[in-house]
Parts: sequence; structure tokens; C-alpha cells
Amino acid sequence: MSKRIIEQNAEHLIFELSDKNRRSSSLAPDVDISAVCENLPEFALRKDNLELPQVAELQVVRHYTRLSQKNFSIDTHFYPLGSCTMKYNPRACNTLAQLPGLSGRHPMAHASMSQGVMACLFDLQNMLMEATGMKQVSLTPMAGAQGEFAGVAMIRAYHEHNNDTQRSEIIVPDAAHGTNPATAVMCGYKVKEIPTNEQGDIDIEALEKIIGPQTAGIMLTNPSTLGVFERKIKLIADMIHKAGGLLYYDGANLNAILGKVKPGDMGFDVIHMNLHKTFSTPHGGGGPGAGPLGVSERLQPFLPVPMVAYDGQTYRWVTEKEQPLSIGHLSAWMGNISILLRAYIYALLLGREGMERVADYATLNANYLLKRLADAGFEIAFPERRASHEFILTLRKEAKQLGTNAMDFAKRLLDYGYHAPTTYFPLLVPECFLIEPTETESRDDLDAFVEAMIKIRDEAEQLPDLLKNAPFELPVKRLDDVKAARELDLNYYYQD
Amino acid sequence: MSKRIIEQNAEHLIFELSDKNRRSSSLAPDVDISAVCENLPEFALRKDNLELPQVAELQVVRHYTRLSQKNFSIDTHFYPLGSCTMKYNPRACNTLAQLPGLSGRHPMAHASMSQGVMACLFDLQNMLMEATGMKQVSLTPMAGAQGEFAGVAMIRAYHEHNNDTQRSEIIVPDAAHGTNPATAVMCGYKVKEIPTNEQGDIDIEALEKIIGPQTAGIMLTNPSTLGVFERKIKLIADMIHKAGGLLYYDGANLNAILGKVKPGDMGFDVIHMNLHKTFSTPHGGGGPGAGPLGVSERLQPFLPVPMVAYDGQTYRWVTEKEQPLSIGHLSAWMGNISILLRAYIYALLLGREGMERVADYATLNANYLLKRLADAGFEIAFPERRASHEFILTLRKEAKQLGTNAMDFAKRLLDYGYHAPTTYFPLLVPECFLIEPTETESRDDLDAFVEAMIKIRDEAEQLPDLLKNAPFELPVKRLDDVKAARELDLNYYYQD
Amino acid sequence: MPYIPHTPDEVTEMLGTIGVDSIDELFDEIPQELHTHLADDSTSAIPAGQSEMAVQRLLTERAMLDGTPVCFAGGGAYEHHIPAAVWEIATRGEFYSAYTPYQAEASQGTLQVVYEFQSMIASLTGMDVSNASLYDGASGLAEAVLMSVRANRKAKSKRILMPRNVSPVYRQVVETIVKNQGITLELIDFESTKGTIDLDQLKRQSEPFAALIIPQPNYFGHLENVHQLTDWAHEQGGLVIAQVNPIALALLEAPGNWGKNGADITVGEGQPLGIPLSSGGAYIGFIACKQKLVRQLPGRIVGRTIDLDGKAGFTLTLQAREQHIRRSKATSNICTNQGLMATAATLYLSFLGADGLQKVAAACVANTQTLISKLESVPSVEFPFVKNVFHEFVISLDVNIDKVLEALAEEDIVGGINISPDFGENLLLICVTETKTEDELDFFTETLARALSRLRSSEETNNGEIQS
Amino acid sequence: MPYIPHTPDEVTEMLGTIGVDSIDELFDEIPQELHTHLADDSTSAIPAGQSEMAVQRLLTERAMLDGTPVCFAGGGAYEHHIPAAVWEIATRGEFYSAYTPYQAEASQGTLQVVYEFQSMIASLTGMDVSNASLYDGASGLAEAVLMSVRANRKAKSKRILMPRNVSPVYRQVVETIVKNQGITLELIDFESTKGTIDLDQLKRQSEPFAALIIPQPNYFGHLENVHQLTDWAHEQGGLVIAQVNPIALALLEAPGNWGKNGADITVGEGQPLGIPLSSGGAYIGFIACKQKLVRQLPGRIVGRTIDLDGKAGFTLTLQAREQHIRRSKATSNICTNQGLMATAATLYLSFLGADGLQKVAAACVANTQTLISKLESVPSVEFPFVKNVFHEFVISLDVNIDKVLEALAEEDIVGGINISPDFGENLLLICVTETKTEDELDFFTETLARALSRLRSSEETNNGEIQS
Ligand SMILES: Cc1ncc(COP(=O)(O)O)c(C=O)c1O
Ligand SMILES: Cc1ncc(COP(=O)(O)O)c(C=O)c1O
Repeated sequence: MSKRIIEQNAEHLIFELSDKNRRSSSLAPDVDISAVCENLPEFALRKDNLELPQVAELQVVRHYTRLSQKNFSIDTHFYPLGSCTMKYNPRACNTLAQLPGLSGRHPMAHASMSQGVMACLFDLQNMLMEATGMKQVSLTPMAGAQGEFAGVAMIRAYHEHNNDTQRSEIIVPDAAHGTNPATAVMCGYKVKEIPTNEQGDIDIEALEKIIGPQTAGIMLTNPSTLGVFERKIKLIADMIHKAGGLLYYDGANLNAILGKVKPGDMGFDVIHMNLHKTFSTPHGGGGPGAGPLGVSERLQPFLPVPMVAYDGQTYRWVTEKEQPLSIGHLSAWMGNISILLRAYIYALLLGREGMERVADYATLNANYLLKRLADAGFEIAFPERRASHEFILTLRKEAKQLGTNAMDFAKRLLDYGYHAPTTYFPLLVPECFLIEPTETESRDDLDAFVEAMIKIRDEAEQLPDLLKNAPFELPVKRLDDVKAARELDLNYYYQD
Repeated sequence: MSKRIIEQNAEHLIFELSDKNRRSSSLAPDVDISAVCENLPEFALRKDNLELPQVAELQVVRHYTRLSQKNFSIDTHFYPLGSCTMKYNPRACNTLAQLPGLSGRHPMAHASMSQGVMACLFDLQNMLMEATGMKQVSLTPMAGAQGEFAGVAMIRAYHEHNNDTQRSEIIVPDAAHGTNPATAVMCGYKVKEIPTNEQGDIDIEALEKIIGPQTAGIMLTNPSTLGVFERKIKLIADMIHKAGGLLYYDGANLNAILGKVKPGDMGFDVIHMNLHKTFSTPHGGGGPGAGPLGVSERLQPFLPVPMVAYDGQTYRWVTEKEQPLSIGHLSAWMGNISILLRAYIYALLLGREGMERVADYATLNANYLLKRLADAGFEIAFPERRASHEFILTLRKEAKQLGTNAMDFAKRLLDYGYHAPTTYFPLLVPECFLIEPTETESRDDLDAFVEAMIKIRDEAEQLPDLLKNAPFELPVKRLDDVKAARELDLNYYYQD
Repeated sequence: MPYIPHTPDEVTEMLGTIGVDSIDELFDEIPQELHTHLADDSTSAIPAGQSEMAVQRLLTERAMLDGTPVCFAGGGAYEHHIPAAVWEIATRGEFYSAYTPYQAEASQGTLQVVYEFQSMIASLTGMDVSNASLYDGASGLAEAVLMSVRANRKAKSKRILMPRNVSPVYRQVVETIVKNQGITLELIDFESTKGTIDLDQLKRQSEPFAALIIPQPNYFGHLENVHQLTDWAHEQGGLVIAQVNPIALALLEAPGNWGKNGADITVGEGQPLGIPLSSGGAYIGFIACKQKLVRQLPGRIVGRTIDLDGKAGFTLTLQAREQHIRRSKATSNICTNQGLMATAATLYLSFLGADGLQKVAAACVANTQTLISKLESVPSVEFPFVKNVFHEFVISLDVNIDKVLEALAEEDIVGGINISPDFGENLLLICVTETKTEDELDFFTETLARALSRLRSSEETNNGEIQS
Repeated sequence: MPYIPHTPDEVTEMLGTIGVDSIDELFDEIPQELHTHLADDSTSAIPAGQSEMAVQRLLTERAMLDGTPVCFAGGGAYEHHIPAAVWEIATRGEFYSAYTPYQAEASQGTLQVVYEFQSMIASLTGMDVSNASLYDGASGLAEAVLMSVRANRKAKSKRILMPRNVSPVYRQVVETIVKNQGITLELIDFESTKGTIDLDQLKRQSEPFAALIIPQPNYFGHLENVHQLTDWAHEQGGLVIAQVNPIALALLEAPGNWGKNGADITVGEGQPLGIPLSSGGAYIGFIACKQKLVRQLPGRIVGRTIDLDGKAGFTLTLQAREQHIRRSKATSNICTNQGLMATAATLYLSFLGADGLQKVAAACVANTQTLISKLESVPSVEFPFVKNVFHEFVISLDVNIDKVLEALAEEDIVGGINISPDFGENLLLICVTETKTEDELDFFTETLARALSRLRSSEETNNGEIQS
């Protein structure tokens, strides 16, 4: 009897709602454009018409409100995307960071009009130092990858400062996030990959073999992207340090150990933190993030500027004048300050007990979910290990026996109202799901997720085609990625 | 192949997510409750446990975000609900009305700390006076119905003040909104209904007969809820005035004539305006609204307090001291000020040209939609008349021939992504749709609505059962209203 | 053309379809002499349309003018911390720009929220059922009075016992609303040293009455012995209308449990539940009652039911009480209510939970007690009543209260409410909620002490001058 | 426990399921000596957790401390009116709390927004394709430099011609990011009386170069003759990187139409498109290029495709360029970008439309011209360059600029940017956007004039004292 109305789901492009003769705005000042243009030099002026959508305010509101409803998000769905730490973003962080005095401040406002925001940033620097056990923090990197870049650039600056110029390699585990090798190359280094052993730890013998005078440093995540804690970290640190290299800590997984273990104590020389993960700033459909750096004493002179200092009375910007060995600036000002403020607010709300609780409950949730899925018969990649805040499940059995791979399971999970875990990463585990439930999900939600996984496996056994064609309940069915890459359509106004 | 997952649509009650032992909030201050209670007298204290949902912040956010997505609204759907004026609510009105200085002000703050908000309210009073042609405005009524109450109470106060005490009846057309007769009774009056003629005008002969010394006044909407302008309004006004009665104008339909015709010029003595209609304050899922009153000179002394006055330097509250004949207070302070501010902002954005444009385009849209639907073969209730900002379509033919009534059409419209028009009101037109497109909808949207209506009629012809069982595409199918009223379930914690 | 999506070509085509030449022609049924053209009236009090930027500038300036003083006024409007999430969610377009859920299937969001609201209000008040909201606490009290007269057919009385320690403006609002129906309000005094209802005077009432109103806490912030009062009223055949503060109910006995049988109707102002002060509105009245009175409730009510598949859903119910069905015989003329505020209140209660709400209430009490102790050491500050209070209390001073409030305003303090016009000379009603810090309490105390001594000396000087 | 939904019973049961006795046991693989307990460290720089109310108070105080001065600073961060709807919609939970759209079917909202963003950026810049965003304008310029070196294989050069009238801090950022890859920046001077790129010096460049950067408007706000510059670079076998202000492009020629063949890559800071100033971030870099360079673009790109039913949909595409697939051979290490800002910019452009954006740009120009005329009458204010400017210009003064800015700050004015450290004595860069009223321009002019005369006389006094 039901007759689905497909059109209801289709949302036009904003351009299709446009009419160039529409004039419906109270949003722009009233001014005679052509009179003004007479004051500008002819050669500089636009010759063609400007093409942008001319749509009335209600229709714009409606368009984007409806589009928003097509997203899964933390505010609407469980989103166990491994390595991404999709946890609750407290709304207070958003509201308060948008207070007029904060959001309206020009970056070049006089210091006397900037003490408020500088106090916040200074406090945040100190809190992050304390939480990570590092000696100094620079807040300026705008995401994890930029933190990595800055960190490795500092390693390079350090070696160069010591005239230790033969160091040309950065060691990276095979399980590492793609940003690690990409970063090393951006800093002019060659990448050396080292394998992981069956336990998910670094293969120490392999490491032994590639360390040498050419080693500039190593980039590690701990817990690693395999969801396990690298137990020999102290040994590794000693090995690298003995060879004259430095240790870089990719802090994407800090949520697992916040308040429990400090990267500084593990022997790292430089770290970045993804505030959009551990400190719960919004992921915003892809960003912005913030990737502050923390360093041990010896790298302190190389930190990127600006930073904030305090003399007990007044806050001031620390620039290259005070920090002459700095690797320099990474952004026009001090990075993603509106995001840093959200992290600061979150840190204040949590406090030190709250921070330790993050690691406690993130770990509890991950181990619980692991156990429940294992009990349900799913194969865990590192069954002997404790999960950190995340863990890996491999669907290779299901892929082989039923012909339904991890992607099929992922797509069908969407139908059940769950965002899929990270799939096919890390690369070394076949048909994998990297599952990170985070501390803000309730036990009931975890249990319901397990039920969905079990149901989907039942479906895979009984109706494998159902999975291969999933999803069915979303605004679109499975999308053709190959066509997307082959017949590029990236711009409404331009078709190749 | 598709297997719909019904559970995905079901949203638990917030109570079902609760656990009394959950303690997950940073939203309350830290305090020892039982120590405090010792300071309070034993007899006053609560004995049973307080039952309210104990749910963590993310789960609350998720619950209500998901619930919100189950609503149709202006921001997501065309919503041609006749008599309700569902037009765009500019977001600026919301943002600005929430500025800290405005939203944080206590109603009893000293006048020296209140000049800002008082200036806004004073300006709004003046703008509304000007737009309606009335002599004075009081902003205090909290919705249209309270405006009606106050207006009729003023009529009564006026007659009593003149010792004209035999007046016991209020005349109300049969097409009137239910609040009109209900209000008259709240003010201690008897209601006299008068019929409407075939043209949608008031039956003057019938009116003639019931006017007399017992007539306190008449309540009229113009344009009426039939979507047509009462052409003999001046005659009616003369008849009533001659009999010593007063005229009340129900301003729910002001959107049709804003800037084009002033109720004051039609001869009304007292009017209310629904700011949540014509002045586009949000409907909020049922309110709040605001129903300011405007009056002619003779009713001025009876206006409810407070109002705002200005001596050229300072704004002050006008209270019963200055206004001793006032019918009194209708709310603890001055009504729905946060809503009044939104209307004020809207009025500033529109300005006088914008206000006239409201009536122009609301009327254009209504007449266009009427014509298109008439051309498509739908029966119009008053085909000889111009539509005002709304018009009535009757589906009596379809009901008779196909067995699908107005409710079935309404429910199926929901499937097509349109909120249904007002159904079965006004009561005198059978199987009616009262359709009000408003000025903020585009021609394309009106055309698409016509297409949907035509498609539904085709469905009614081919698959009448489809309509009778609609909707299919919404979070729930057709709901059982009879069960709702028979087996009352109004409170999760209490089942009769 | 702000908010008008039409292009010139579209307008031409639309007029063509209709068969007219101009938009003005569409108004041709309106008698010519009634036409005006606001747009052309440049002398109008209505300015020309302004850009959003210009309006933002104006509003920002005016908002800054009123500032953000430290507030110690209550009297029916209370400053509480509002979790940021409340309004971020309540103003989502889908809640903000929807209307009354006439089409239930397309309004399950609003309807479920209201059902949850009703449940929470019923739980807080200990009543069986609640409606979807009324305008505010004051007009809500009037609706309760009307309801009690309808409901108490046995008493055959239109008399209501109205204590004088109910908010004076609430009393005025009730008067305005109910007087045209022949209902009379019998004022009941309070004990002059306690501030609570004078039981003896009450007991001297011999005529039948429809209902007794019991405020808890009363206007002075004091706690009534609600059990005694309730039982007495019931013994006399009257109903009991409880008028309560919903935050106080986190700690105080729910009206449903007052006395042997509980109050019959409970009303109150819902503003403390997450609604900003915003100069006194928009707020939200709530009303709840015993199951047997449900058909006398005014306003919208949402019920749970099932759909064609048997799945649970929500819908407006008992509409036969309402004006749009029952017209002149409706329980009230209310139509538009305070839906958005009900949404905010539901969010507030959900975010705080029972535990959080009790903490807020307890922090109010604790801060109030702290300020009382501080004020006790300020010379000439007197406490006319005993101090059994929730979060408000009255002090009496030896100087003019308006002057005191003016002096405090100069220090950016909203110092309280001058209740002298209603209750006798030099009385100040002070409120302290959980939002106040120790520093602010000290600041208030010191500023008040300074203002008092300054005012006293200037009064003495003035007096001196007059005498000399 | 803020944000932790677990009840004690649940924790016990969960531990039971796992088979451990305590949460701490779950950390037993971590070497004991590494354990710390932040929660117990009361000497920590991290305070104990605070309630939202307390944090709100702190942040509100700090925000008020910095106030809302009248702003005349630009230099890469511009104050524009932001329609209220932009952030009300951009911060809707579904946009705000989603991540990179890895699961396309569950992310059509974000994906379509990005596709629209790409289209609008491409349209504004006259380029064929745009990516989904970079961090900001400065680091975006560095990415463009890296891209140009990859793309211009013919030139076999790692030299970039970098005009000195590109923002100094942008130059520093580029230096920081590209230097480790052996890329060198050749500085190109500007004409000292015009402020625009010195074509003669440019023409003296004889070695090959990968790309010439052309700022439009340049750091001084001046308009370059982009056509000449573009054609010259192309003739030399170099690519052209346009560095532009997106609001200026509403009136100025799109880089795609510069010279005969158009710029090859266009980058810029997207902040003017609806992003608040917020102390310099989070902003948004945009980058667009000709179709043939698309495989060299860094960052995410969204493409339109179809689903199994043939219905249009959107997905991340060309991922083989990116670090998560290509790892050490990726076009960039960028992963997280500025998605939320892209959403806001898309909303901003949609709300304003072509017409609105041009009005904003024109109002900037008009206001700037007005202020220039006003300043022309202030004694000793000089204009070192001709005045072919968009919405920024440079003045030179005869007193210390820091002191001037300090004096203006006392009157709650952000007076501009002191560019003397980079460009020579006593130069002030001033910006005027559409947000300024005539009154504010007068206020600025008068305050500046007053400050100048006061500073001059005190300098004279000082000089006098020293001489005497
Ligand atoms: C393990 C790991 N390292 C590095 C990154 C890069 O961080 P960002 O995306 O903030 O640049 C990520 C984030 O996705 C990550 O998961
Ligand atoms: C014609 C008419 N009159 C009166 C009213 C009552 O107004 P309110 O709902 O604001 O009380 C309405 C609103 O629904 C209406 O449409």
C-alpha cells in the first residue's frame, strides 16, 4: 500500500533555486554599486557577471536546515569512528566561545584590549602542559597534521641547530596514520616503515636494524592505532635517544590515557594533541580542529610562535623576538583561537578529576564493547590485549564465508541508525572495523550496537545481497565512488 | 529487497532513558542537599523522592535533537495553515532578542537600567499605532485570545463607566474563530451569532434584527476567516455605533491588509494584533505569541497597564496610577516582552515599504494559488471573490464521489512534504481547506504544491484507500484520536 | 525586498495567471476610501526598512545601555543559570518555527516534548495531569480560579479566598480576569510577625467558598504550613489551589501530598525552569490537577495513543474542552499558549534531572541564608518576619526604599523589590539564587550598608535644614 | 560526573562482563612506573572541575574585559556584518558535531554543502575547481606554493617569486612550511610611490621560477595590474598564484580571467565570508585551480555522483591524492580541514547572493573613500601611495605609531596595524568595511587628530626637555 515518495528526499542544489533577478535581502547595505565602481581602476574590475545563488532568506534557511538533517552526527547518532574520538561536544563550549567580546576581537587589537582572551590562552597552555607532562606548549597548529608538521620541523631545526645534518630519516610504524609519513616528507625527510608484531607492539628487532646516525626521529602513537598500548615504549625511547634521534608523539589517541599516563613520562620530546578529539571541540563536518604542541625542554626554543606569556600582571604575545630559534609562524595569527577557547572551556568544566575520568570511561566502554562483540562471536584483531579507548574487529571470516565485507557491514549499520566505525584502517588488519565508543556513550547504547551487529550478521547469513546493497534507509542508496573519481563533477558551474 | 527498520524512527521517552543513580551533570552547583534541608522547616519538606529523568547531557541533546527532526516547520516545509500566517521568522529577530542586556534584565530593574528595552517597546507601540490607525497601543496581551479578552473587557468597562449597564450581548459571525465567542463569555456576555451570506459577507438583514440596546458590541475579522474582505464594513460600523455598541477587530488576518488598509479607518474601536502572525514572531510549536491592543480615543482610558511613555528624555512605565480607569493587569509584568522585541526587530527590518509589501505579496500568492487550483478543477468556496491572503477550497465533491475527505487529502499532503492547510475551519464550509501561503513562499513552491494536490486527487481516484491510510512517510502512521480521548494517557508517571 | 522571493518576471506571470494587471487590482473589492499607502507615507512613525546590520547596531546599543547588573530581585521572576544547551536546542528551526501540532503525524517532535513536559510538571507538583501550558503564572492563577468555580459545583459559591501574601500583581491579574464573571476575591491577612497566612482569620470564614489559594513559598519567600491549610479548606468544602515555585518544589512537599488529600489544582510560574528573565516575559504558566478535574482544565493537552500499526504516538486530545470546538462553552478562550517555553522548560528539567534540580534549589537556600546572616550585622537592617524562607525574604529599613534602590542601581545592583506600596513602610523584598557568589553577597551587603548610612546622614541633614 | 552517563551499577556490571575488578585494572598493560593520577594531584595547574555556571561567569568576565571596540584593523582579518542565520544554522548539531564525511550516505548534508562551497569559490575566483578548504589564508598560500612546484614540471625550478607587498606574516608562514623542501622565495619589491609590484624589478628576473604570487588587493589594500603581471609570468614559463580577498572579488576581476590565460591557482583567506574575527581563527583557507591541475590539489574534494538508483548524491573523491591513501606520496599532509567554516561561508554567500556580496564590497569601498577624504584634512597625515585601494590604505604619520594606537585604544578604537617594523617608519595600515557608520568615521578622524596633536606636543616637550 505504501508508496514512497522519493522526491521528498531530494534536495535541490542551492543554485537551482536561484534567479538572478531576485532581490530579497536585508542582509546587505544599501549602496549604488556602479557609482562606487567608478572610483576603482578600470583594469581591476570584474568584466563578467558574478554568478552566485540569488535565493530568498527563507529558502536558504530551509535548504540548509533540510540538508543538515541528512547528516549523522554526535548530536543525533552513536558515531564510533575509531581514531576520531567522536564524543559529546558540550553546547556551553559553543555558546561561550561566541560571546561578543571573544568572537568580535580583531587579532591585532591592542594588548590592553586583549587581556581577557590572552588569559584564557595562557591558562590553556598551562593546563595542557600539566596534562601531558611537557615543558612548554604552543597552541598555534590548526589541526593534528599541522602539529605533526611543526613537531617534525622542530626536530629538524634541533638537529640543524646542533649541526647534526646527516639525519635524513623518520621512522614510522606501518600502523601509523597517513598524516605521519606525509608529514615527514613535507619536512624533507625520508620515511622508514617498521612492522608491528602479532601482539600489536612494534617489532623491536626490526626497529633495532633501521636505527642509525641517519635517524632524525620516530613518530609514534601510544596507544597505537591498533587500539593497544605500546608496552616497550621506554625501551624504544631509549633506543632512539641513544641513536641521537628524537621521539614524536601523535596525540590523536590521548583520550585513552588522559590523566593516567603522560606522554612526557614516556620519553617523548614533542607531541601534538588533537583538541577536536580529546578536548571535544566540534568536528564540524571535517574541522576545524586544533593541534597544540607540547615539548620537552630541549625543543622549547624551536616552538612556533606566537605563544602567550604572563608576568604576573599583564599577558603578552611571545613572538620570534623572544623566541629567535622558533621554526616560525604556522598561521596568520595564533591558529584556531575560537576552537582553542572551546577546548579551554571544556577543560575548565572537566577539571583534573574529569580529565582522568575521560580515560577511565573511554577505556571501560571500549573493553566492554570488545568483550560483548567477542562473546557474540566476532573476531577481535588482538584478542589477548586490553583495548585502549578503541579496538579492532576483523570481518575477514564473514568476508570469506558469506561474501559480505567490512564495507557491507558498515553500510548496513547506517540503516540501523549507527554511524559505521572506521573501516579498512589501520591497513594491516584485513576487513577491519576500528571501533571507538568514547566515554560519553551509555551502556544501553553500546548494548544496542551489539544487537545491531548480531542482527546484521544474521542478515549476512540469510540475505547477503541485502548487505551488499545497503543502505536503504538513508537519503541516498550506495553511491558510485568510481564514477565520482572518473567523471569528475566538482563544480556546479563548470563541467569538464 | 529493502527492509525498513521501524525502530530507527521510534524515539524513547526521556523517562525511559533515566536511571535514578546517574550523576552526570556539570549543570548544577555543588552543594550538600541534605545539610541545606536541615535549615528548612520539617513540615514544608518533600517526603517522597522527586521523580525526574536522570539522563546524561549527550543523551538529552540527542533525544531532543532527534525529536525536533520529527516536526514539520517553516524552516523545513511549506506550511500553508490558514489563519495562522506561517511565514518566515527571520533568525536575526531571535539572535538579537537574546542579547544579554535584553534577555538578562529583571522586570523590576531600576528605570535607569531599563531605558534600552523601554525605548524599544515605546517605538513598537508607536509603529503599531501607525500601522493600524489606532490612537494608542498597549502591548501587554500575551496572545490573540488575551487581546480579545482585554478588548471586550474594555468594551464592558466603557459601558459601565457610562452607566450603560443593560448591554449584555456581543455579536459574533458564524465564521468567527472560536476564541471570539469564548472570550465574550469570559467577559460575562451572551453571544449572538450572525450568519454569513453566499458571498462570504455578513448578512446585513440578520444583523439589523439582532442589534439593539442590549448590544455591547460586535467582534469581526476583516478580511474574515473566509478569506474575503467584508465590503460593507463601514455600514456595519455605522449600524453598531448607532445602536451604542462598539466594534472589536480580531487582527489575526492583519497580514492581508498591512499597510493597505487601517482597521482604525474601518471604524473599529478596539483591535488586537497577533504579532506571531503578521509580525512573524515564532510560533514555537504553539506559542508564545503576543496580542497587543490598539484603541480609538474613547477606549484609551481603559487600556491595560503597563505601557511605556516618553517625555523626550526618559522612558517610564505607565501604571494604573496614571491610567486609573484601566481594566488592570493581564500578566505579572508587560506580557511577552521577548516576543515583542522580536516583532520590533522585524518591524525595523521591514520598515513601512516592507510592511505594505507583506500585504501585497501575501495577497498575490493567495490569489495565484487560488487560480491555479481552480484551473486544476478544485472547487473554491467563494469563486466570485478576490482572495485576501488566504482562501477556501472545498473538497465536498471529492468526499462525495471518491469517499476521500478533506482529512484524507490533508494526511496525504504530509507524505508529499507539505504541511496540510487548516481543515474543517471555518465550520460553515464543508470539507474545507483554508489555505494561506503567505508572502515568503516562492512561486516555485506554490506550483509544486498545486502539482501535489493534482497528484493526490489522481491517487484518490485510483487508490482511494491509499489516502484513507495516509500518511506513510512520517514517523508515525495515522494516529487514533478516539483512543487518545477515551483512554487518557497524559502523564508518563501516572496511568489512571 | 526582504523576505519576498518573487522576481519581477514571476510577478508578471502570476498576475497574468490571475488575470489582473497589477497587485493593487487584487485589492479592488476594498472600498476605495479605505485604501492607504503606508509605503509612501514618509512622515510615518514607521521608519524606512533597515538592513540587518543597522538593526543589529541599534539593538546592541540598547542592550548595552541596560547592561548586566547583579540582580537581587525576585518577586515572581528569578535569575537562574540556564544551561547553554537549552536554548541552542529550543530555538532549532523545527521547534521554533512550527505551530500548534494540529497535524499530529507531522508534529511528533512538539507533541512528544509536550507530553514529557506534562509528565514532568505532574511529577514535580504531585498531581495526576498537567496541561501544555498557560500564558504565565499570574494569568494561570486566574485560570485556576475560574476552573475551581467550574469544578466545585457542590460549594455553589463564586467566592475565592485569596491570601494577601500572594503576589500583589498576581492578585490584580486575577481580579481583572475573573471579575466579569461575578467571582469575588476574599482577601485573607497574614500574621504580621510571621508573614504566613493568618489561620485564625481564615477560620473565621463562615460562608462557603469555591477555593482557597495557598502560595508556597508565599510572596515574602516564606513557607506556609500547607498541610493545615489544605485540610482546613477541604473540611469546609473548598478546593485548594496551590500556587508554587517549581524550583522550590525540588525540596518542598508536592501539592499533591499536602494535607490528607492534597491540593486539587496547582499553578505556577514556570520561568525559573530555564526561561530568561527578559523583562518579565515571555514566561510560562503551568497548571496541573487531579485526574477527576481533567475535563475542567483550560488549554491544550497532549495524549499518548497509537497509530494504524499499533505504534505509540502523540496527539492533541480532549479538544472538546477548547474554544475551537466548544466555542462559547469552552473551558477557556486560550488558543496560542507558550509552547516554546514549555520546550525550554522540558529541556531544562531533562538536563538537570531530579538531582540537579535539588542542587539548584539547595544552593538558592544556602545562598539566601548566607546573605541573611551577612545582613544581620548591618546596622538598622531589620527582619519583620521569622526567617523560614526559601530564596526570598523581607527586610525593613529606616530610609526610603526607592532611594536605596537608586543608590544600589548606581553600583550596578538590582537591589530587590520595594513592596512598601502594598505592605507598609520601607519594606524591601530580596531574592538570592544559586547564581550569586560569596563576593557578590559581600558586595551587596557593603554597598547596602554604605547606601544606608549615606542616605541616613543626608536625611538628617535635610531634616536639619528644614528645622533650621 | 559531567558527560559520563554511567551509573555505579552499570559500571559494576560492565566490569563483570569484562572480567576485571576495577577500571584501573584495564590499564594493567601500561608499565606501572608510567601511571599517574591527575585526579588526585591537587597541586596541579589544572583546577578542579567547575559547574557550567561558574565557567560561564569566568568567560563572560573575560569577554567583557576585551570589550567591543570600534575596529579599523584589517591586514587579513576583516570585520563584516554576519547575518544572524549563518551561525544559527552552521552550529546546528548535525553540522557541528559530524565528522569528515567518510560514510557518504550518512553525510549527504555536509557533502552537498561542500560541493556548493566548491562551486561558489570556483565561481568567485573564476577557476574550474576548488577543494573543500585549507586551514587559513597564510598556510593556504604555502600549500599553493608547494602545489605550483609539483605542477610546474617544465620550469624545473623551486623558486617562487614572492612580492614584498604580500602580507609579511603570510610570507613568514610560507617560509616556515616550504623551506624544508628546498623551495626558495625570491622577494620582489614594490614601487615606493605606488605600493604595487615593481614591474621593472620583476622583468629583471632572468632565472626560471615555478610561480609568481600576485596579491589582489595587496597588503596595502592597493590594486595590482593583474593582467600585465599574469601575462608576464606565463611568458616566462611560470605559473601564477593569485592571492585574493573573496569579498573584493565581488567587484574585482576573477583570477581565472587575469591576462590572456588566467591565474593557475587561486588561494585566499575565506574569513570575510561570514567568519567572526575571533582573534585570528578559526578561519578558512580556500584554494582553487584550473581543471588540469586538479590532481595536484591538496586536501579534501567532494564530487557529485549517482547512487544505485541513479539518483544524484555526493561523495569524497580523488582520495588517491590524500595522506590516508597515498601516505608519504600525498599532495599534502592535511586531514582535518575547516569544514564548519566552509559551511558558514556557504551560508553567507547563499544569504547574500551575487547582488548582496557586491553591495557589501561596494559599501567597503565607499566607506574607505569617505575616511580617506576625512583624513586628508587632518594635519600631517600623509598618504605614501596613490589611492587605488579596495578597503585598506596606508597613512604615514610624524609620530610613533604604537603611541597612536595606544591613544586610540584608550578611546576604544582598534586603530589599525602598525606596519613600520616591516615597511619603514611610522606607517599605519587602516581598514574600513561596510560596518562603519559616518559617525564612527568622524569619531576616528577626530580622535586621531587629537591624539596626533597631543603626541606631537609631548614629543616636542620631551625634545625640549632633552635640549634644555
Ligand atoms: C592517529 C591520528 N594521527 C593524526 C591525525 C591527524 O590529525 P588531524 O586530522 O587533526 O590533522 C589523526 C586524525 O584523523 C589520527 O587519527
Ligand atoms: C481568526 C483568529 N482569531 C483569533 C485567534 C486567536 O489568537 P491566539 O492564538 O494568538 O490566541 C486566531 C489564532 O489562531 C485566529 O486565527
